[in-house]
Amino acid sequence: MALEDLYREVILDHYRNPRNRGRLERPDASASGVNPLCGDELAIELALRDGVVSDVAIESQGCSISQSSASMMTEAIKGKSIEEIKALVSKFRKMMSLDEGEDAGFDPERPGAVLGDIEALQGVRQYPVRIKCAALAWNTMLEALQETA
Amino acid sequence: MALEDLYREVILDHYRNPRNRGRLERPDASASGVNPLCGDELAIELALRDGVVSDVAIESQGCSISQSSASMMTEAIKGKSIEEIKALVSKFRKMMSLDEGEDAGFDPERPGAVLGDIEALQGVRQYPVRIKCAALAWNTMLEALQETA
Amino acid sequence: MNDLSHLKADFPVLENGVHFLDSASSSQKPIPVLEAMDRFARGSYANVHRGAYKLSVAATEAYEGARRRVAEFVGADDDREIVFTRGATTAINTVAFGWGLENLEEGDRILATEMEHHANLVPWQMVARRTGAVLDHVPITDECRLDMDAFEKKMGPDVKMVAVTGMSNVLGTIPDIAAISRIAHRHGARVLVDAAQRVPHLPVDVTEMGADFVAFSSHKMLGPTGIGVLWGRMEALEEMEPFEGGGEMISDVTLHTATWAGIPHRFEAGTPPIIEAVGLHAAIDYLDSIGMEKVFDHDKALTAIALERLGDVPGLAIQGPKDLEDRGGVISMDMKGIHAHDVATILDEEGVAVRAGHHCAKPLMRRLGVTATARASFYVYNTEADVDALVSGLRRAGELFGVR
Amino acid sequence: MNDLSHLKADFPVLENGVHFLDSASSSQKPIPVLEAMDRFARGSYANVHRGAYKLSVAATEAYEGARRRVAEFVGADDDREIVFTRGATTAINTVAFGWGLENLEEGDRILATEMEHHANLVPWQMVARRTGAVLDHVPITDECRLDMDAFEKKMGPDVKMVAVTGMSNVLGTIPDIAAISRIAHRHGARVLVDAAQRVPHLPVDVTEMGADFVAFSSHKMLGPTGIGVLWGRMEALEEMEPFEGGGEMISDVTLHTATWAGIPHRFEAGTPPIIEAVGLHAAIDYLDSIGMEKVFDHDKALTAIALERLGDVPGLAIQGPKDLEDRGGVISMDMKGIHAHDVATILDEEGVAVRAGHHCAKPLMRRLGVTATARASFYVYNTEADVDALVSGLRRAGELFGVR
Ligand SMILES: Cc1ncc(COP(=O)(O)O)c(C=O)c1O
Ligand SMILES: Cc1ncc(COP(=O)(O)O)c(C=O)c1O
Repeated sequence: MALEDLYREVILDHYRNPRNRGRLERPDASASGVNPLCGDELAIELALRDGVVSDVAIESQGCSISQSSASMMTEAIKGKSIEEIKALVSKFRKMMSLDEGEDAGFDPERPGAVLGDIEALQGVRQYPVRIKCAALAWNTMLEALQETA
Repeated sequence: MALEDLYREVILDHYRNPRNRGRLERPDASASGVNPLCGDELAIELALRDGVVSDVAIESQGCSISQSSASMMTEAIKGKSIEEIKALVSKFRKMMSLDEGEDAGFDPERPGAVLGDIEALQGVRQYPVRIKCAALAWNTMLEALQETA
Repeated sequence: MNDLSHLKADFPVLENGVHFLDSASSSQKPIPVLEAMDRFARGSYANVHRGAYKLSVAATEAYEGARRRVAEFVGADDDREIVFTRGATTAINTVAFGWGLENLEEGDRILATEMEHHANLVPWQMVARRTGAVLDHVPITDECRLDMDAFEKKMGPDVKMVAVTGMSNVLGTIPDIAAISRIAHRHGARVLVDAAQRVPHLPVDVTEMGADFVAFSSHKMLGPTGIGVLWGRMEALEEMEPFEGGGEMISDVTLHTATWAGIPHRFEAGTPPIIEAVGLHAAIDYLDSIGMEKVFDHDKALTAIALERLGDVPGLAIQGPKDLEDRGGVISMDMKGIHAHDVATILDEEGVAVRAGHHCAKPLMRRLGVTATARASFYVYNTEADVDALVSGLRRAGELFGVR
Repeated sequence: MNDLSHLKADFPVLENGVHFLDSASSSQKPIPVLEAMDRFARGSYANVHRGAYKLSVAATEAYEGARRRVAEFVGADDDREIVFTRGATTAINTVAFGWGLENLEEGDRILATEMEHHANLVPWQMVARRTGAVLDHVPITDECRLDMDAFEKKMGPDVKMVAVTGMSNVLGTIPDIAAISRIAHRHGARVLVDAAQRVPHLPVDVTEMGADFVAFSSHKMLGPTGIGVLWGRMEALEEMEPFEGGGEMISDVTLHTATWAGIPHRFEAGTPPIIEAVGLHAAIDYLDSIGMEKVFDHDKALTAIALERLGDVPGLAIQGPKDLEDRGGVISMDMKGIHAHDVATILDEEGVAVRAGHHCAKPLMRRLGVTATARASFYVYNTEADVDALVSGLRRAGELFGVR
């Protein structure tokens, strides 16, 4: 696989200019996670209104994959209900081959149709050790949501 | 090597009828030893008069080699001075290849000329693990003598 | 008897005709195991869990693949319940110190048996001394079986750990672990099985056995030295602190504190036996290709023949059960008027390799009233010819020593 | 540079062209090592120290022969000072628990350094917690050397153990162990050297080094996994209790008590890594046939070339000494704007295997102000071509990420 396929421009962009960095003033939920193998660290804070994620902030350090995945995720979940977010996570996990089952309709002909920019992370699948980097933000976010349940 | 060379009749005789078994009434020196690998155990008591071993007694359990070696040793050291016994030990150790250096004059043509019956133990040299069996009594006896020094 | 004689060709050591009857001490290694290790070392070796590059990913996959294979082989519910150790001894020490120091205190009792190997005795003595717990022992019957009545009587709420052999390396006796576990659990105790002799020879399903910890070694089951296994029920592993500290077992470390990685990695400090894990994987494949039922049947068939023919050897007494019930292919022998070491030396000269001594079970030896036995043990590569050589060697020993 | 390029053919893994620059994590194994193990396993394998028969005598001789070879290789006065362990990690734990629990108490200090691997940190944290001793740390200078002034100031009569790396696995820094030992001994402290990176790469003479304990692993010095070494000065070993209990380490056992066997066997509970000892023996023969001076010179020559060429790579900073003084062939790199994992992935795609991460030295990482580095390390099979591939791979990474 070409490295350009792994390090797509959109990934590098989110890595260099991560969205929704920092902390919230009054978070309704939070969690932090580490990837012990590579030392990536991530803390997430969520604000919820009427069952919808109204705001999100992330502090983290790690590689381009974990950082960009976190950044894209924040954009994807903002304004979404918990149910919608869970559906999103499920599609993400299928895309990364973390879960089995019928595929979620990813189509090379129509890139971005299912998960938008996040689909740029598909290249990570070829790098089993890096999948954990991509998944860190998502797993930590789920943990934070659990808190609210 | 023929097994008959290892298990000479004299060895079996000392094994079946060990000399100087038991305990002394008033020992001047004693020691006990084990061979942790095979579990052979041996306790020795010595009576000394004017620097000469006047009596010796052994309690032990173990294989034919350790038992017969102990039995023959008791016969060899009785009536001998500590100096003489040390010379004996040194010859024994050379015979068993436990010490290097010029050989002690063992001659297949004149069996028994140097150490008497004890030379029957020469066959043990072919069995490195069994050398420790043969040496147990001698080492323990040296330890007991040390006590008197 | 299942004819396994075709297997012999896989064991080059046996080519020179030695009758190898010391598998209870350590087994020989078949060519497929040696080749698997060699191939791995030549083709895809790297350290594991540090996979920034393909070789390391492949090595990690091989190592974790071995873990999955072991889990499947012993019927573990979850791969994470498999901890790789240096051997059965380290596996038991890991529990004794890792679980024992955390969960035992003055007034508690640890219950072992009279027929334990030193590996399942000395660590508990050490831990008893450190914690103030008391080490107690279930006796064996005169038929060399575990005394189950005595066991039930000795159980009580103060017993926190039952440490029992899965099969005696001296007697061949196979205790009923499922029954022991039921009784122990009823009293709230944890059960550790020293399965060093059991996993190589019997079909083992840890879930059916019902114990909490099971320890065994690769080198007794056709695999390489340098690796062994601790299986632990997840909830039991969770009660355990790491036995060793180091790399790969932490989640975070500062100059003064450390937090542990998940199970099982927190129990695997440092670089693990990677090539050895690949060898163990191959050994399990080899055993499974025979089938563990067949392995056990084969051991038993040889034991039956041996028990019968040994009965005719003058002066020979067998230490251990004299029938085939709940017994494996380990036969301890005592010859009137000949010390076990002499027996072994004579057998060796006749091309028969047996072990002589206390077999790391001195308390059991004292109980049996002997200081040493000569022990023959069977495995897949043994045949009736080995039994015959044993019997005729013993006769020769008797003749040399004039035993009638 | 010594031309060692002819050695490459002994390492089949390298045949497919990979530029393997992760030997600090674990080295590849040359064919003579693999063949020695295979030959032993096929020809004379048996358990050791139980030698009632010829195979076992041969195996014991092979195992004890490996012990003698290791003793000679590191300049030990006495074979008995060599204890075989599972690896450097277990060797250090053996001292931390075996020596530490016996000899440390409240009010005592253990002095480590800021650049220790977790293996020489976490066990001391665990032992400090158990004994009430305090763990303290010698800082490093901004040039990434051990701060010897600070070390002298931190020494005092309450320091009972100095635990120091023989060579940093992150920085390549080689502390002056002889000087450290002199100072420590003047204050009555024992010195343990984590020589996991030192013994494979430098000539080591434990007598000259003057420390009390030296720990290292076989798998980093061309040998197999599953075995390592603890050298201990006899009088230091005598202060130590066994870390593990089991077979082969006792003199006598009753149901309630045990007395220990002699040194070193009391520290080697259970069946040891026998086949692995034979492999380690062969690895030492291999290294000695090159000559350890040459091995070190070769590492240094490649390091010199690398330090020079890496200086031209845009955005690249080196964590560690920038000259060749007291430094081995380990280079930690930090690239502006690219995380170490991305660097490693890109290098891997270019056929260059380096490790990325905290290298089991998180406290050092914090001190350096980084979370991870990409680390290249050299060994006998590396050549200038590997350095070139590294440099061009790093340039490619810079281009991909737009680093200028
Ligand atoms: C400096 C240092 N110490 C200790 C270790 C631990 O060695 P092992 O994992 O072989 O036990 C390593 C290797 O990772 C190391 O580099
Ligand atoms: C019953 C039993 N337990 C434990 C052990 C110890 O196993 P290892 O020496 O492989 O650690 C053995 C083997 O000697 C054994 O027979």
